[in-house]
Amino acid sequence: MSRRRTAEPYLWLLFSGGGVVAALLLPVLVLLFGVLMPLGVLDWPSTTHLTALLDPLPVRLALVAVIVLCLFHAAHRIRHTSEELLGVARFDLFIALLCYGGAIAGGTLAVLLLF
Amino acid sequence: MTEPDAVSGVDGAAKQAGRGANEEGEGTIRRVTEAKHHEVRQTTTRTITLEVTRYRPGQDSAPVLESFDVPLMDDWAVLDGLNYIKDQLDGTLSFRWSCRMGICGSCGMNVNGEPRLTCGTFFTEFGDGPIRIEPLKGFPIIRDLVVEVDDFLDKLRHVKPWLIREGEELPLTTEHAQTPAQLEAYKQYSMCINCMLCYSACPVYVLDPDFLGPAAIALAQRYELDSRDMGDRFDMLNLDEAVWGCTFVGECTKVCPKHVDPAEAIQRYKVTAAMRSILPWSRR
Amino acid sequence: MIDVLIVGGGGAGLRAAIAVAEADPELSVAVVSKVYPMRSHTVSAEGGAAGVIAAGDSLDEHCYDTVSGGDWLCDQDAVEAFVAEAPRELIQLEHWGCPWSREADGRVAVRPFGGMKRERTWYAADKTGFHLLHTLFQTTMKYGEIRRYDEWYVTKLIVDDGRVHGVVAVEIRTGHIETIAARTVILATGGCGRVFPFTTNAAIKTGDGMALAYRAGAPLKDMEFIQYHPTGLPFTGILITEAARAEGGWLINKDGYRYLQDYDLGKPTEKPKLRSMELGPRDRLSQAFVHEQRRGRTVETPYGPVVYLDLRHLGERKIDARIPFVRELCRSYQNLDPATDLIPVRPVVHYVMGGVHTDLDGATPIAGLYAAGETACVSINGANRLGSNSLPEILVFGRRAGTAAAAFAQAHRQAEPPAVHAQGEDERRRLERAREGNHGGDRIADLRERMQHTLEGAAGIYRTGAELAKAVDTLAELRERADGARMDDTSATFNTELINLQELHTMLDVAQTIAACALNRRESRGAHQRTDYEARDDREFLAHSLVYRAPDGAPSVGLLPVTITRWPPGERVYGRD
Amino acid sequence: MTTAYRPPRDHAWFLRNRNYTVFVARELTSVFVAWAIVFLMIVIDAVLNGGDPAAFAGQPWVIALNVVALAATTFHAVTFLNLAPTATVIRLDGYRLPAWMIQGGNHSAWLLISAVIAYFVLRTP
Ligand SMILES: Cc1cc2nc3c(=O)[nH]c(=O)nc-3n(C[C@H](O)[C@H](O)[C@H](O)COP(=O)(O)OP(=O)(O)OC[C@H]3O[C@@H](n4cnc5c(N)ncnc54)[C@H](O)[C@@H]3O)c2cc1C
Ligand code: SF4
Ligand code: F3S
Ligand code: FES
Repeated sequence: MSRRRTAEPYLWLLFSGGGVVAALLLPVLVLLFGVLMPLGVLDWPSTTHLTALLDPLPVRLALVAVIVLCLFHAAHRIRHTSEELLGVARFDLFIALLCYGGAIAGGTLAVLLLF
Repeated sequence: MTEPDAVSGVDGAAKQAGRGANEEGEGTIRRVTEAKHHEVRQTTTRTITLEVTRYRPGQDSAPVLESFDVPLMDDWAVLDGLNYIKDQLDGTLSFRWSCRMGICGSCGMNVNGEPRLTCGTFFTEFGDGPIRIEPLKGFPIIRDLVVEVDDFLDKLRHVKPWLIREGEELPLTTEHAQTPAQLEAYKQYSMCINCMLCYSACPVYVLDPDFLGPAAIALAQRYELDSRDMGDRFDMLNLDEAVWGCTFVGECTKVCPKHVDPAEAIQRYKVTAAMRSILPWSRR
Repeated sequence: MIDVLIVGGGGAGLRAAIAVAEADPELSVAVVSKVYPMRSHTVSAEGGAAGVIAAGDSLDEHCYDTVSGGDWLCDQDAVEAFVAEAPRELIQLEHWGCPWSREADGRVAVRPFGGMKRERTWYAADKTGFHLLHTLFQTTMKYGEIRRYDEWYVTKLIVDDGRVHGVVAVEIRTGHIETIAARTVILATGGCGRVFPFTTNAAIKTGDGMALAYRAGAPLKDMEFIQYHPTGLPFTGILITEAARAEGGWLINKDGYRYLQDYDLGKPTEKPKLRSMELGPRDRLSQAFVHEQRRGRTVETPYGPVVYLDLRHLGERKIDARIPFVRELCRSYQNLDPATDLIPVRPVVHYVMGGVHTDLDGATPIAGLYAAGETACVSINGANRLGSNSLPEILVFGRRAGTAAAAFAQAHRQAEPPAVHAQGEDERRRLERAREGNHGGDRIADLRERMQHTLEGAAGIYRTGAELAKAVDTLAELRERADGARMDDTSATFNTELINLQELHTMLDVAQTIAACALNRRESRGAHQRTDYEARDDREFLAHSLVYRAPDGAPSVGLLPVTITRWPPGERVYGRD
Repeated sequence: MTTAYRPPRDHAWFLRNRNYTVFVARELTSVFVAWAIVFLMIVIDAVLNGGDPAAFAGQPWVIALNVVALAATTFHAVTFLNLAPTATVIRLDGYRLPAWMIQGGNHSAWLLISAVIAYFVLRTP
């Protein structure tokens, strides 16, 4: 076990931040937009209302942050869990690239979408 | 002074323990007879089956299970059962034990699939049995119930588990001051008996023996959090196979017989290490 | 060739190892232990370690408590050296990181203990020995030069021409038998409580070091003094530490009566009073139990008569803060909670005051051979050890033995004589023969049990000449039968049956010396109570028993005067001011 | 020594014990976290680029998936917020803040934030 630089602390911070954000925000959003509105329990808000909600710059910036963090959270966990479940730790580099790459791609997409 | 009336001659404390304990109504006589006795030793010949792993290098190519019937005594621990086998049925069974009071850490085995101290795991937990006793998972098996320990000890040593000091030492007439709160800050992590149950329970360790593992990291924290320690174990803890290898399964803490809470020790060091990484000037 | 070879990885052995490493890093030092060092029995010591530190305490008072506690059989020069160095050793341990319990202002806290006139017992909650041993073990890891032979079992000392040259040991894991040549050997193998059936001692406490020295021609000293601790859990024999009484626990009989007041140990008080009642010395408390039993005031259980230890009035908070391990042990092993239930207890064999005869530096009469810790008898414990004197003893005399052995190794740099190999080969053949197996004969466990009950019957709390004489004969017979004991395990790998057989032999040697010394001492003193000689006899027996192994293998007992410096023999007074 | 027996890898370790299974379930919530983000991005895209979010979200398979995602993200929230005190030791006056207080705080924050979001989304201007 020699001394080695590791990216883990940074990845872990993103993972933890994402975990908190996901915990605090996702259940209510999925509940509203994914379940209650499509099932007709609640009415869809008008497009103008939704567009107005998304209009302020801070909201867009925050949304990008939320998306990036949550994706990193997911990427980090998927990477570790797949390695533990499938015993494929020897392909770590490849798996890591795939997972975090996906998260970065998602983030880029979010920026393109919102700006 | 054998007569009960001698009791009334003594002062308050004795009265409380003696006949004069009036707040209890009928006093201590009643309290004493209420004391719990272990139930009368069983005289019946009820037995329980222990299925024990045998592995004899040179003889077995892989471990096999062997069954033994031992007396089912209410106050026997699994270890008592193993000793019964060793003493009365088969002298060739090998396992480690010593203190039989949960403090030396040598008798850890897998009991019905769970890592346990066999001296502190009682028959009563298992009804009529059978009880399956296997060596601790995750370690190479030397023989029967005996597993390899050396790698674990190397890991402990690796984290420099001693007080690191700089500068002049105090003379041997003065102790370092340490308040009860400062003691409390690391005390829990100093309770580890090195029984290795947590390693056996940790899937990360079982999959990857290079993982530094729960007890060693808890031990590092025991010194890191000690107000007298001036060392810095960042370089040996901030590694993929040290704290970052842990995915917080949390099983280590669940099986720890001494409530060391290694899972907590590790997560706390993750915070420390992450802070140190983004704020390099934030030493301890 | 190893300069200092230490047999035993308990407190005494590890302290000695560090002393050697610090004395001269050039010396090669090795620790051989039949269990991994942190499994050694020091780990289970609970209550604490005595050392004068508190304001108002004095070295002289600690000396006096020790000497009177030992019924004047202690060598007072040894006691003085011990008492003077104990605080330094405990502070040294603090410097190494031991988590001693503290006062609010950060100083080390002390608690009262049995037979001590002042509060002077340092503690780490009620896991003192555990923390002490782990601190020492972890500190030894700092010294790369300390080589360890973990799970090696020493079977023989190699002695030639009055000088030690090494040991023969089995690597338990592989069965490999090796002769380890060494310039000096320190025996730190701990006590021998397992020669009795009911003991607080761990399975490894089989008196190996005593037997090794005894077979090699060194004398054992004061072997008849066996300490019964008054509060063991029935069935398991697990110890409930004296700290439970020091914190205010009471001993009560079946009528709920604090019976110690009937035995000249003072009057009951609400708060614990030093050197009084429950804080009297262990020998007196255990003897009081026997009298209670004879008067029919104990409670019968399937595991023999018991009295109760009552901690309920201390309350949950104090129990958790000061003696949490007691609660943990009661819950697991007795299925009760001391905060609400009475704890059944009975006297249990706990400690052997005797051991390998040494001087103040741990040196035995065999050149280059040292002993320290419970296996040695320096002697500071006399006829009865005071609780919490043993942990500082293993530190003080562990260090002294380490330093002395280092000096001896530096001064005697000779090569090994040819006898080393011849003796090593003989021993290897003996062990290999044993490992070939033997399907006839008695079971090891049966012989062990017979030995234990013989000793308990004859050399228990009260003894008589007639029973002891019979025991001497029975033990001799058992020793012969042990030579033909049944041995099923012929494997080389981790053969614990082979080890058990060796331990049976060492225990039998030790048991014989206990019975022989007890038979020879026709008086009552401390832990040795003869109903046929009820009084202490300073005219004849203010002397140590010294027992050698005669050529025919039988023990031969002589006497050695006690060293008195400043405290002439007096009456042991407890509970009277 | 080579005689020691090294057991082969256990491929189904996570089924051996309930706690392991719960752990794996907890980790797999991350897949649904990712899905929830993808879903929300599709909704946002529809809102901003003139599509109909209801059309996509209304498909039966999307609803089904979202019901599972709701359960998974809720499970994630409960476990994540419960585990937080392990890593954060807060000391007041030398005494450690008990875990349930931190957990209680976390869960209250969760409820509060959820309520605020729901309010802004559903409020009719
Ligand atoms: C339950 C209990 C509680 C106690 N509480 C207290 C207390 O509160 N205060 C106090 O002062 N004292 C207490 N004592 C006494 C004290 O703990 C012991 O006397 C002391 O720890 C003995 O230490 P040691 O180093 O001599 O031996 P041990 O710690 O017993 O170590 C012996 C070592 O020798 C090794 N060994 C033995 N035989 C061989 C062999 N043949 N080959 C190789 N290695 C061998 C063993 O592996 C072990 O490492 C207590 C004792 C008991 C049993
Ligand atoms: S942390 Fe707990 S389970 Fe792990 S070795 Fe230490 S005492 Fe045993
Ligand atoms: S079980 Fe293993 S993964 Fe971490 S929390 Fe414990 S070390
Ligand atoms: S025998 Fe010591 S912990 Fe079980």
